[in-house]
Amino acid sequence: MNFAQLGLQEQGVILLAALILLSSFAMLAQSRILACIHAFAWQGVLVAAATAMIALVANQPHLYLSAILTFSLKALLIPWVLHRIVIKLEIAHEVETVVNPALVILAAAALVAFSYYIAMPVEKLSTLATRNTIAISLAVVLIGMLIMVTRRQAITQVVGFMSIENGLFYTAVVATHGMPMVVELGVAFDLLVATVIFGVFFFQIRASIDSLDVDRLSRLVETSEIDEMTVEEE
Amino acid sequence: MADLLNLQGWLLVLLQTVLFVLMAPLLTGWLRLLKAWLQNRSAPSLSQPYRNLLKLMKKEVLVAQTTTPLFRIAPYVVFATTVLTAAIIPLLTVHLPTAAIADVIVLVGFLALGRFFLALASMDAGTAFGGMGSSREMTIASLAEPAMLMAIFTITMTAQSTNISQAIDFLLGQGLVLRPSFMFALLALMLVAVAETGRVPVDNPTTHLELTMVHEAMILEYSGRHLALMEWAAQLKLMVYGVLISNIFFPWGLALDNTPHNLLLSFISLIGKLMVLSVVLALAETVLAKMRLFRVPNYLNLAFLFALLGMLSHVILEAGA
Amino acid sequence: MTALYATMLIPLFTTLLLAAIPHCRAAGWINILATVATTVASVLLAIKVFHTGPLLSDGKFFYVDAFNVYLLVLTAFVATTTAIFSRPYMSYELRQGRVNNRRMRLYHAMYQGFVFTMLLALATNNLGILWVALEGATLATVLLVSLYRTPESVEAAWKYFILCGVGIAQALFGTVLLYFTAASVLSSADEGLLWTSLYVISNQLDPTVMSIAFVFIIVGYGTKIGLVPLHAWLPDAHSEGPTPMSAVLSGLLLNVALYAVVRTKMLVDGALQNASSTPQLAGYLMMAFGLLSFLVAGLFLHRQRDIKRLFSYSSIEHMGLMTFAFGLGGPLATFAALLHMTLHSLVKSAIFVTVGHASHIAGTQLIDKIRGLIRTQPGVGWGLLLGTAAIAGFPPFGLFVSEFLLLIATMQKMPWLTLALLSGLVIAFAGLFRTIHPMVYGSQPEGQLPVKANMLPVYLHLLLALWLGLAMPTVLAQWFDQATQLIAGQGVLG
Amino acid sequence: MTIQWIACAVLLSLLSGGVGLGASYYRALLRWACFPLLGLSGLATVIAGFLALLGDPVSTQLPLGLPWLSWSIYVDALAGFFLILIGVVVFAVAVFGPGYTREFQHGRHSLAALCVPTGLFVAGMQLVVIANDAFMFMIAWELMSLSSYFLVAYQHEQAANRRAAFLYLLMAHIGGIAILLSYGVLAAFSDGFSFELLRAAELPTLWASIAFALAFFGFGMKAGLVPLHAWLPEAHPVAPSHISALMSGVMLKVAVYGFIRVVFDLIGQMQVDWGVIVLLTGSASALLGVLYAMQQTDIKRLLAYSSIENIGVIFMALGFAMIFLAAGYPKLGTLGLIAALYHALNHALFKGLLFLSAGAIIQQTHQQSLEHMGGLLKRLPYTGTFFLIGCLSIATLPPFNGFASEWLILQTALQGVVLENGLLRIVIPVTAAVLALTTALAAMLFVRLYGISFLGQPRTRQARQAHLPSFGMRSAQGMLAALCILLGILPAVAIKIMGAIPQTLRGLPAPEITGQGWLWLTPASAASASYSAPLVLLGLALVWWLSYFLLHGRKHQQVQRVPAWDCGFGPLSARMQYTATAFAMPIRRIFKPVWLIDEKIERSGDEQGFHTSGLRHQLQVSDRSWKWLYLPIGRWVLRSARLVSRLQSGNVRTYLSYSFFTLLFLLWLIS
Repeated sequence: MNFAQLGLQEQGVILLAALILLSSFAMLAQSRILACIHAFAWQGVLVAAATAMIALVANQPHLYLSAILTFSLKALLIPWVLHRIVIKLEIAHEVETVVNPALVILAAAALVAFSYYIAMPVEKLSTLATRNTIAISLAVVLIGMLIMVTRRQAITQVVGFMSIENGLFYTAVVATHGMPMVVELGVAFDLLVATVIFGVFFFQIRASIDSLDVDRLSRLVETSEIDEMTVEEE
Repeated sequence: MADLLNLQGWLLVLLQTVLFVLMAPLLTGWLRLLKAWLQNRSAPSLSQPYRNLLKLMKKEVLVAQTTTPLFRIAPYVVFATTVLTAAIIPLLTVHLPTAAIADVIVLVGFLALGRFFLALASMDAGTAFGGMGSSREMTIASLAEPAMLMAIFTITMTAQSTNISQAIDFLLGQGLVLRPSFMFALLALMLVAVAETGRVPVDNPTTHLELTMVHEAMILEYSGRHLALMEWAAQLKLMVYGVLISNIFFPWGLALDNTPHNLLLSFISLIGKLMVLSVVLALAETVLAKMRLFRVPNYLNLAFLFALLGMLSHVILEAGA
Repeated sequence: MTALYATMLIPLFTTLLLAAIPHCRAAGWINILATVATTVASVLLAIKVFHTGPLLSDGKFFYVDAFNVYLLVLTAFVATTTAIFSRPYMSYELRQGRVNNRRMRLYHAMYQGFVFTMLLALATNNLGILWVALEGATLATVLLVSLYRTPESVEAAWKYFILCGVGIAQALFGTVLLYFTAASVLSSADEGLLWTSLYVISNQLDPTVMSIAFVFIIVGYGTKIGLVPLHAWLPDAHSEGPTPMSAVLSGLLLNVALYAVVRTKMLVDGALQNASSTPQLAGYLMMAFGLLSFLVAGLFLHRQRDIKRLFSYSSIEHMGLMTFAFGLGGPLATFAALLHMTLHSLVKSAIFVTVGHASHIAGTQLIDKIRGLIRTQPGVGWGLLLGTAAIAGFPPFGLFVSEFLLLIATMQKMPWLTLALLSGLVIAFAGLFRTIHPMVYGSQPEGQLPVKANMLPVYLHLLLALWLGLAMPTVLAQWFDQATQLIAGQGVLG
Repeated sequence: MTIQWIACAVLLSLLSGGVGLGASYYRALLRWACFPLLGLSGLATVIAGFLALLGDPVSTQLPLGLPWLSWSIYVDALAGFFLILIGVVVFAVAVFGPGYTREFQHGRHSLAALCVPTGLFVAGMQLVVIANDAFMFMIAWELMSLSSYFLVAYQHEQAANRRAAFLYLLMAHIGGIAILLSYGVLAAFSDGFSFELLRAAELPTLWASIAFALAFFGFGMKAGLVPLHAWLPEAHPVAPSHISALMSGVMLKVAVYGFIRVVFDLIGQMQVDWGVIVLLTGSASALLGVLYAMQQTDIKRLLAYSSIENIGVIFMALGFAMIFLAAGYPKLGTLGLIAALYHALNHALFKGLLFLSAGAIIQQTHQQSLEHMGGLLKRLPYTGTFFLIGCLSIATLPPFNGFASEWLILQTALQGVVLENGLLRIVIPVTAAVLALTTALAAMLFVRLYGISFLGQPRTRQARQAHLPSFGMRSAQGMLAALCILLGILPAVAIKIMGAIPQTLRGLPAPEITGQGWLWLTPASAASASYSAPLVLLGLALVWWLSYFLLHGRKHQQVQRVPAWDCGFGPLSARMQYTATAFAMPIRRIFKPVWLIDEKIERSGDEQGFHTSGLRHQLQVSDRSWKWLYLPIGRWVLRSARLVSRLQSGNVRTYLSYSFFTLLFLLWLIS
């Protein structure tokens, strides 16, 4: 079932999958926040396009609706909100030095290999044409998590979180041609509320430690010494 | 239990106990006589202890102000326990009805009861000597007890009974048998006897040097008839140990049936054995000097070692299991 | 069906009502009334389910069986008693100036919203909706954690949001995989997420994919349960938020997350029964997580300086014990786990209420500064002491019964594990009591005055725990037994 | 009939607890309601005990507990015996209580916190003894521990009391769980929890040993056997005295009951090496208990350590019994068991008496240390005499009850010669020698206790002005003292009544200790050993009267009271007497390595040492088990806790990485 015999649309779907993976890598290595948000916006667009393409290939009408919903939410609304917050907090020009980016990229590549290894039994089972993109969707999710672990800025962490949501949505579309509509709506609604709350939090964090560096949030810690005055046993 | 009822048995017990109690001062007198000879000085007469006791009984009794009634009860309890101990040890005849009332362990219990009251009474006067005496006495006694019990263990293991008259009856029946366990038990019991009755290596009965005395420190406050009872009880205790050692380890000569002829014969053999024993004790007392208090534990550990060896040799060599 | 819809709609309606009206003095009372109504509705629902068996709503949207109905009643009841406690507590906070009117309005709205999401998560039949409801619960409480706007509470809220967000995302991935395997087996795709239909065909599902799905779900919802090493957010969130919120969070939200994991475990067990090499994979995973949390949390107890953090670690420890029990499987262990879940909610919320009062008396949450509670206010002092004895599993209280059954079940199945349980129990007990002891006993520090405290909920909960400990009513036992039959295949009473 | 009595006893004690709730408001409630109810409960328990001991076992079900595991009760001869033991001491404490707690009434202490736990504590003990399934046993057991914890923490102002209470509860908890696991092992091989099913289960020898080890660990810890005893001398002195009497006298015996029930009754088989372990631990506890007691100056700590010694002696007797049962000599096994039970009863009586008297002393002199007492016999004559009887009994001296049970234990040891295993024939005499050493040291201990506190000159003002305790307190002590004497004089009668016990423990043969009628004690056979307590007493009285009459016959002059001999250098002061520390100095030097001793002597005066103006001697004797067992474990737990707390580093990204790596690890694991 090599790539050549696939119809033009299937080839389009797989091309889009590769592009989504590329956008994840872009977000990972980006040092400037604004560029990061733009990469995220691009990823939203690509996911929406992929959903539309799959809807066309597997002729699932309700997928078009999801594609539009995703495009409006993840390509336009959320990036716009984040963009406005960044401008208002005047941190657009701050550069976040990613700790040795080469190592992070390598780790991401390893993650892709690992997710392919994990997704192999899943792909054997799927009968859908788009089955071999499941590994890519799992990779996007794992890279999203990697972004959250390695980046220090609160906003880039939120972008990572959103990219995980993108990955999840993309998995749903690829694996099962989308979830039942009521679940789709629920997920979308939760995502929207989450973004609003993130916005609120940015201002609260800014107010409390007047910076968005996550590592500065380390007041609740337990390495304080307790005196040994009371003897006790196991 | 059956032979308890006949009157003749009880008469015999009464006779034997009275004899036992009356002979005790004589034994002490004989011992002082021997020591005087060994130290080549002229000895007081044999009846001197009796005269001392009679004198004390007639003298006026003085009691310390701080003392409680316990101080005046103690002499009677000490004397009574010692006399009762004498009652259950077969002096002349083996079949003694009272021997069934209490066995060897109860005998040790009686001595412990006497010592308990003596120690308490000595602390009653509220002087330093009483405290010092009772503390030392109780320490020595507690170290001597395991050795004594181990020796008793060895004897009962061979005789399969803790009842003294049964044990002696069994040993008499065996005739002359050289047992290593008995040899060790004898040594252990002699060392313990010396420690318990407060003879020289452990404590000097005749001294009045406050810092060294143990037994004397306890009866320092007594006078008159109370002192007489205490002295008499001490002498009786020495006699009890003497008779115990002689009758268990050298039982020959004890009367098996209560005919007057055999009783006389056993009385004579008893006198002989006691005299030999007191010679040994007198020699030991003149040769050895009193030890420092904190060397007494090593002395009693030696006694315990002997008793332990006795028990081990019995289990390994004689029982043969 | 009306009882079911009533239980669902009352909290939703109150959330909207409280959100809509500007701050009014009666918000506390409305809150209590709503929760009382919900409790009544849930009790009616429970009676109905108890007599007629599992209830499937038309359109298969809601599914209520013996397992989740008792959780529904428990959630409603604990929410009510905490609401009763929260009214005077929050008004005291308002007088202290730590919250303003606007935040009180947010607090009451979010409180009811939180109750609604939990009830929805419990009652729904669709695993997707279950995920949405749990995400909703997180959103509702994250704002409450940062209610006081202190740097610590903001930090705690942020960590809570990020960690739970990631956790929930992983759970969503698991649910998607679940849906994927179901869609390939089921005829009509939209039934793929309904738990009832999945349960019926669970043995036809593909084992390998199901085990991958279960890994994602247990790591995802495990973060919500607070299993070590995913627990890091829990102590911060529970100690920084207002006490009623910590009580409800500790008492109920953790149970709902565990409920979700157990629902999935039932499916995975069905799938792995005959096919894969290790049929007990789900059970072993849960036991490993449970034991790890139980031991590590027990050790954490020795190092605490803040009293609410102490009891949040105790929650992690107990959740670990429950996960271990559910993982062990078998009727006795499951019955013990269900009983433990109920009693833990009752006693833990009672303790948090007492802790709230204690921190008001001493003016601080630092353990070193709270002293002589029994002398200052016997009600609070004895409440805290008895509560701690109950949570440590001392007999007259019910938790001993569940620990007794669990220890016996472990001894029968895996004897060498009992040693780990034993040392865990003892280390936890030592840590808990070592810190409580100086606080409760000792003479009254000067200037410490008793505070107006409503100890009714505390003694009500402790009495219930005592009653369950001494003489378990047969009705409740049959209730648990039906649930055990559901989960573990065969009941204990039978 | 027994069931009604025991039910009424338990209800009465619960009622006394319930009534106690109101005690802090109506102060008189304590005197006129709580303690009388407790006394009635004690009486009912004694009656139930006798009925159970003499009649045949009865059992019933209770509506409490889980539906499929409801509480069931089974009162057989063993339970009856322990019920009597509990009832007698509870009754004595109830009579003693009102007088003693008068000082608490007007103090700041809340009386409810005293009454409620006491009621629960007594009810807990009664329920433990009659429990017939593991579930009820465990609930009653831990109820007993929890309520006694509240009593230990009653005077919680001092930090030391709080620490002792915490230590007590922790050790009780560990013991409780060990017992629970032991039942778990038994339950694993049977299909239920009730004792009948547990008896029916036949365990493989390995699991039987594990069950035994757990039971011995759990019950031994509660009874205070040596390695795990450190909590007992901390907790018992801290509780109010009448509660310490209950805890020391009765609670330790309930632990012995538990041990006998599990090992002799539930675990079918018996192995020789179990017996040897119990014997060795018992002798170690006995010796170390008395040696540690010797160095104590606090009167209640001294009595607590002496409880450890007596519990050690009881476990030695149980060890002998187990060895004989395992080696196939059931008759000697029952002899050992009866000796152990009889010593348990005796210890409950005289330890209860000693603690109550100590309570009376402390109430009158407000002093706990021996160094501040002295000459109390003149001020407190009744307490003095009863305390003397207590000391004589516990020092195991002939006419008293301590000696009767000690004599039986030594006779059991002496029968050891019958065993064919050579090694045992050596170990048993050696342990008997250790027992003899312990007895002698106990005698010295109680000479010191009685001599320093009651005799000589009063050392402090309070000791001088002590006055008589209330009538209730004196009568309680008198009752217990009379019982001590009675059981000492008529042991054969008591043992005949106890004859039915071995029959209920897996059909052991009845002992023929009282073969020769009520007068004689003949353990193995009439020839081998016999002891007649009544005749011994008769003999003593006879000789005493005879010597008294002879000496006083003639002229009866008045005894003069003169100052004691002071070597001529001036009036004797109280400070010249031997102190408790001095009295124990020889033993401290001989058995030096047993304790952790740090002794400091500061000499103030000129440097060359010619003229010393003052000497200050400071001695601190502490328990070695703290350094070897308790502190290392405590440090290990704290170190691991510090290690684990590094997990909570406070950085969000590290938390995220935990979750991330867990996910990757699990995925890798299952693929």
